[in-house]
Amino acid sequence: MNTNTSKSRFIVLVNIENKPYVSDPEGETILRDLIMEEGYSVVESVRTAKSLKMIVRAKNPKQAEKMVMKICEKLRIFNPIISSCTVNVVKSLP
Amino acid sequence: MNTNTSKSRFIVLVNIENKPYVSDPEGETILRDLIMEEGYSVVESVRTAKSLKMIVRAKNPKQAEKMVMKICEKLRIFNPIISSCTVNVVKSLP
Amino acid sequence: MSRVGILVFPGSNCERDVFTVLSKFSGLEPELVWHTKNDLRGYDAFIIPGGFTYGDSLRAGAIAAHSPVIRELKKISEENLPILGICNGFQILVESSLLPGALTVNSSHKFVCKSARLVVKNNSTPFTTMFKKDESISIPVAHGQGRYVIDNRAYRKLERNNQIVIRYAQNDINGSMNNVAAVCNEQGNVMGMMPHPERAVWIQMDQDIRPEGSGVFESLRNHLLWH
Amino acid sequence: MSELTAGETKYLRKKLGRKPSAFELDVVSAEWSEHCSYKSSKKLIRKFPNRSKFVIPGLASDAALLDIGLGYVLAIHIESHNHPSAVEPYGGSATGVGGVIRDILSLGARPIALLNALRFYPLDNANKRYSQSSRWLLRNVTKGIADYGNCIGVPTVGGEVEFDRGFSNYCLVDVAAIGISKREKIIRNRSNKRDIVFLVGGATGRDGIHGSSFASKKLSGEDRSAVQIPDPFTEKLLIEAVLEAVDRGCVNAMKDLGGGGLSCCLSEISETISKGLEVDLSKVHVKEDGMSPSEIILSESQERMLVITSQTNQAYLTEILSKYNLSYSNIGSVIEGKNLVIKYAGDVIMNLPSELICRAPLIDRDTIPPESKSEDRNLYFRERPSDLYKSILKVLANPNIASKKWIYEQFDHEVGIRTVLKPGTADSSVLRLENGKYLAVKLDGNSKQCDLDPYHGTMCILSEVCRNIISTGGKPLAIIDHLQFGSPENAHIFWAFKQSVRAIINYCEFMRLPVVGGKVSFYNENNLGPIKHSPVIGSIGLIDRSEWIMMPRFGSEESIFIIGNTKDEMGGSEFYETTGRAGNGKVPIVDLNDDMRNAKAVLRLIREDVVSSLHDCSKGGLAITLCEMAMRGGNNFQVDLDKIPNSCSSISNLLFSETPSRYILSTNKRKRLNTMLSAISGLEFSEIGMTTNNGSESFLHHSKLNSPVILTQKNITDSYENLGTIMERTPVD
Ligand SMILES: Nc1ncnc2c1ncn2[C@@H]1O[C@H](COP(=O)(O)OP(=O)(O)O)[C@@H](O)[C@H]1O
Ligand SMILES: [Mg+2]
Repeated sequence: MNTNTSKSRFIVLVNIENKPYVSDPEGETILRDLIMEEGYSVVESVRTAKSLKMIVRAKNPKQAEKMVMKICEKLRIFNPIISSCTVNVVKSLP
Repeated sequence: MNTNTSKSRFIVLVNIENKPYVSDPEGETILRDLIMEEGYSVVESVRTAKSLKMIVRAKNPKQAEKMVMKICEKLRIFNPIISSCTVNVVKSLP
Repeated sequence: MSRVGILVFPGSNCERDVFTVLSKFSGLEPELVWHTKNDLRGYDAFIIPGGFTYGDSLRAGAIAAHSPVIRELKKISEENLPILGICNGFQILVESSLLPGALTVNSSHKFVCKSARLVVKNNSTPFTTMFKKDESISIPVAHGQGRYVIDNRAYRKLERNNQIVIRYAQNDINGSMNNVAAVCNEQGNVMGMMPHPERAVWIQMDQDIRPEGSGVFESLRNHLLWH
Repeated sequence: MSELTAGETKYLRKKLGRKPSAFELDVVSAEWSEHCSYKSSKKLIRKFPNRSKFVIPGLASDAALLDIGLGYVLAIHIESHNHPSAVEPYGGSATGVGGVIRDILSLGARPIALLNALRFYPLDNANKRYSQSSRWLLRNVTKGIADYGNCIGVPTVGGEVEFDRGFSNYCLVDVAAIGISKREKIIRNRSNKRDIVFLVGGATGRDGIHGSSFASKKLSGEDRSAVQIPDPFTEKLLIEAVLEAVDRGCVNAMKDLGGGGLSCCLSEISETISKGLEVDLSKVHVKEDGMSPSEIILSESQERMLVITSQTNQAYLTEILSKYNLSYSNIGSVIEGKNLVIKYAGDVIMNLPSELICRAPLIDRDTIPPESKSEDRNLYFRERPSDLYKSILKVLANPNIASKKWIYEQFDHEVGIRTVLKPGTADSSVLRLENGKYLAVKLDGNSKQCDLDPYHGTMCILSEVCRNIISTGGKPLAIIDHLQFGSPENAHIFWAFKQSVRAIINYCEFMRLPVVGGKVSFYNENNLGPIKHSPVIGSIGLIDRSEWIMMPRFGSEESIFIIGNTKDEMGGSEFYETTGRAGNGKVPIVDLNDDMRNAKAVLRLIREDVVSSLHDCSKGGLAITLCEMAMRGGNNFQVDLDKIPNSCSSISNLLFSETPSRYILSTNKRKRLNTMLSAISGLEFSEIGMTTNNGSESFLHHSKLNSPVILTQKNITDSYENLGTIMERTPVD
């Protein structure tokens, strides 16, 4: 569509994790299996999170992050009641 | 159990994502039916991934990473046929 | 005749079940409403049926919550029309903030399909008047993301307002906070429930499931008759 | 790339009169793989009886059609996804569900039920590595089936699971689907010149290329080609869109895409409609750029259907597809003649008779019977009440017998509001049908018995699956089968395959049951060699009235009867398995006359309303059958073992023998029942005890025991929940 040529492309990582008060059954299951199967007592805790890797067009990394954060909030990519979300540019594409 | 006092604690981040040639229907649906539908055409693609945050005890960051990688392989926390997995220490705990 | 709109999204899968059941209750006239419809006038009540809208991508109900039909529904909810979300319908209602709280992955980390014993805590909503307060009923559940979560302050508010309509009478269903199975909004016209009342309407052979879901639809019919 | 044998290559060259191009070779070798062509098995399975007054002949190619009255028809099919599930259990099992659903859909029927039959290594064995792998496989296979079936809104109503040491690092995943339709809506696959060919659904990618030849190969290490990613959401849209298109009459012919991708689909549908097709591969909507014509035609990307529509209906079809936001491409048209013409960007790259592609030269494989097994060792088992008690609990706790709740609670078995008897409640699943009747359906397998004796083992499965239908009140209507073996190139294995086929022919001819569908899966081998022979048999039956639906739950104060004789038939039994005697003993022999007589007697009793509860007596034997009826009914029993008609040499054999053709039932009309049974000549039966609801204990008496074997509800229930206990075990600190 309106491909603004002055823009670059970035890989942005959106990480969504449960707030501490919300338990994480998948993490608990992994921890339990770990201990049960292998006795890896060196692992103290496991929390799982979900991430989305987006390729976006923006002027600069800052703008890319700001824009993606806005999208995440507006579209409720994460549910603010139970999760928190971080947004980071991990790579600029040529 | 045998809490070795010479060990430190680390937060290790495990990232599991589908290999590039493996399709990701969930990411495609999020892009097509949510992000595009709401008119955010700056987003070109979305890929979903999963991450685990583990707290482990190890001698040093290197050892922590090696150990976690071994655990993930052994417990088949990811299936190497479709996903790839990266392991990084993100923090040393006091 | 009261017209009940059954909202259908890509991936809904209980709409025909709800339709079949509603058409057995004289006085109710069900109609399937495709999600792109943006004029919801002329209906007396709405049901959002169960299913896996948009394949549960992101989270159950998250994408459907953004559809045009839900935007319309938000306007209508203020007119005090009865709106019932069942299972995925409940998830859509919380994702669109028509109901408080969140529904997340079961504490077993597995999908669960079984008969659940329930207790009706509020019998003054349009969907529960046929039950006695504290009546115990059995209705099947079938969901992977049914664990109700809300922060403590908001939870206390729900209790004060009598918004917790149904609780599980057993605690091995999904790990819901204080066994919450159904909640309503402050006015009481919007309710979401994880159990599937439409699956407990026929006379089943299995003794574990008596047809106790009928009460939900009978309540709705009576409500529409008198309001 | 070619997988053709030297002989096949020669045959192809002779037919063509020239050397085939690389592209032609790719297409032909996909279709001539064992998986698509049945080249080793076709001649044999052709002999299955396949007619009855219910079967609608000549229409179905992907699944069978049965006329169930009042204008309704049922479609049924079975498929496996063994290789993909063994390497990627989640995606493999899920896409297996998707595949069998599309088989039903391609007839124009709405899928209404799914079943599955699963085989794994024991979950809790001394070999820890294999067991761990088995739990990983079970967890992910069941999750894959659940996530897919639940999402598309088709209930998974039943199934069957077996654990055996023959399945180290491997698993068998069979999925069956049932669909319903009005007779006049069924797709007739008639098409005219200039009709348009649409490819609908998921985009075509490089995934799963050569998947069907992968399925016809031994599993060796990592094989990416067969990894398929499930997309149940797209499948759901495909189901709704296709059914809407069928309903509006805009489908002339239709076929699902499965093994072999477009190459198999196009050649087979061209054969079915007896017309040619001209297709341009550059028009296919693809996932990635730069795919070669071979990759496009061989891709086994999931969630795709081929739909052929007329010029006039084209607009309606595309309107429906757009409503559901489904991708599609117009890839070509129906042409005069019987050739498959493939183009790429306008250039013809292949022009071959469809028949040549579809009909691989068939192979006659060698058969050699195995060396006869050594004689049964005389094994001593101490028969004190306490030993018998322990054995009963041990067999109950064996995951082969124990409750499968951990598995089926993950499956939505109620969506569609027609599931009357749900998994775990009775011998078969029962569904309410639109015509007022009820459908009973069940799958069964028994690789332990089939490994010892493929002929009698297969007979036992057939007998058991039909007894399961009868025990819920159904009259068996038809059989489906899935024959899973190792490499057909091994003459011992092919011998066993033939034995299994012979058993099906003999049983079904005797019982006048048509075999209405099935599948053959060869090359099921793991690192240690071939798997045990694992035929899986499915049966469906109809129950005309809801009063005839039966369940295995004891009421209180009822008389208990057994029908059928019990013999020393311990080969492949769960008792031998649990007590370390696997591999010994004689596999039970089905006496066809007894089987028929007993079945008829039971069905008559049900129709005369003299039966309160009913259960077939099979895996685990009599002791287990009684315990299950006690648990499900919440009542106890008092049984006098001396009264059981038998020729057993020991009490343990009497309790645990898996002799077929037996039923246990309870009644509160014992007199009438006695009179009715006595009138049937040659029938073996007897009254063996009573059900009780006082106290919480059940008793088994025998004159040779100084005290009865006593079982409590709690003991048996705890043992019976062992599968869940194994899978959810919490760590001990
Ligand atoms: N073991 C068998 N018994 C009976 N019919 C069989 C058997 N194996 C295959 N068939 C029949 O052969 C036909 C083609 O089978 P299949 O290759 O599974 O179809 P597709 O994969 O194209 O859906 C089907 O009608 C199927 O029922
Ligand atoms: Mg097929």
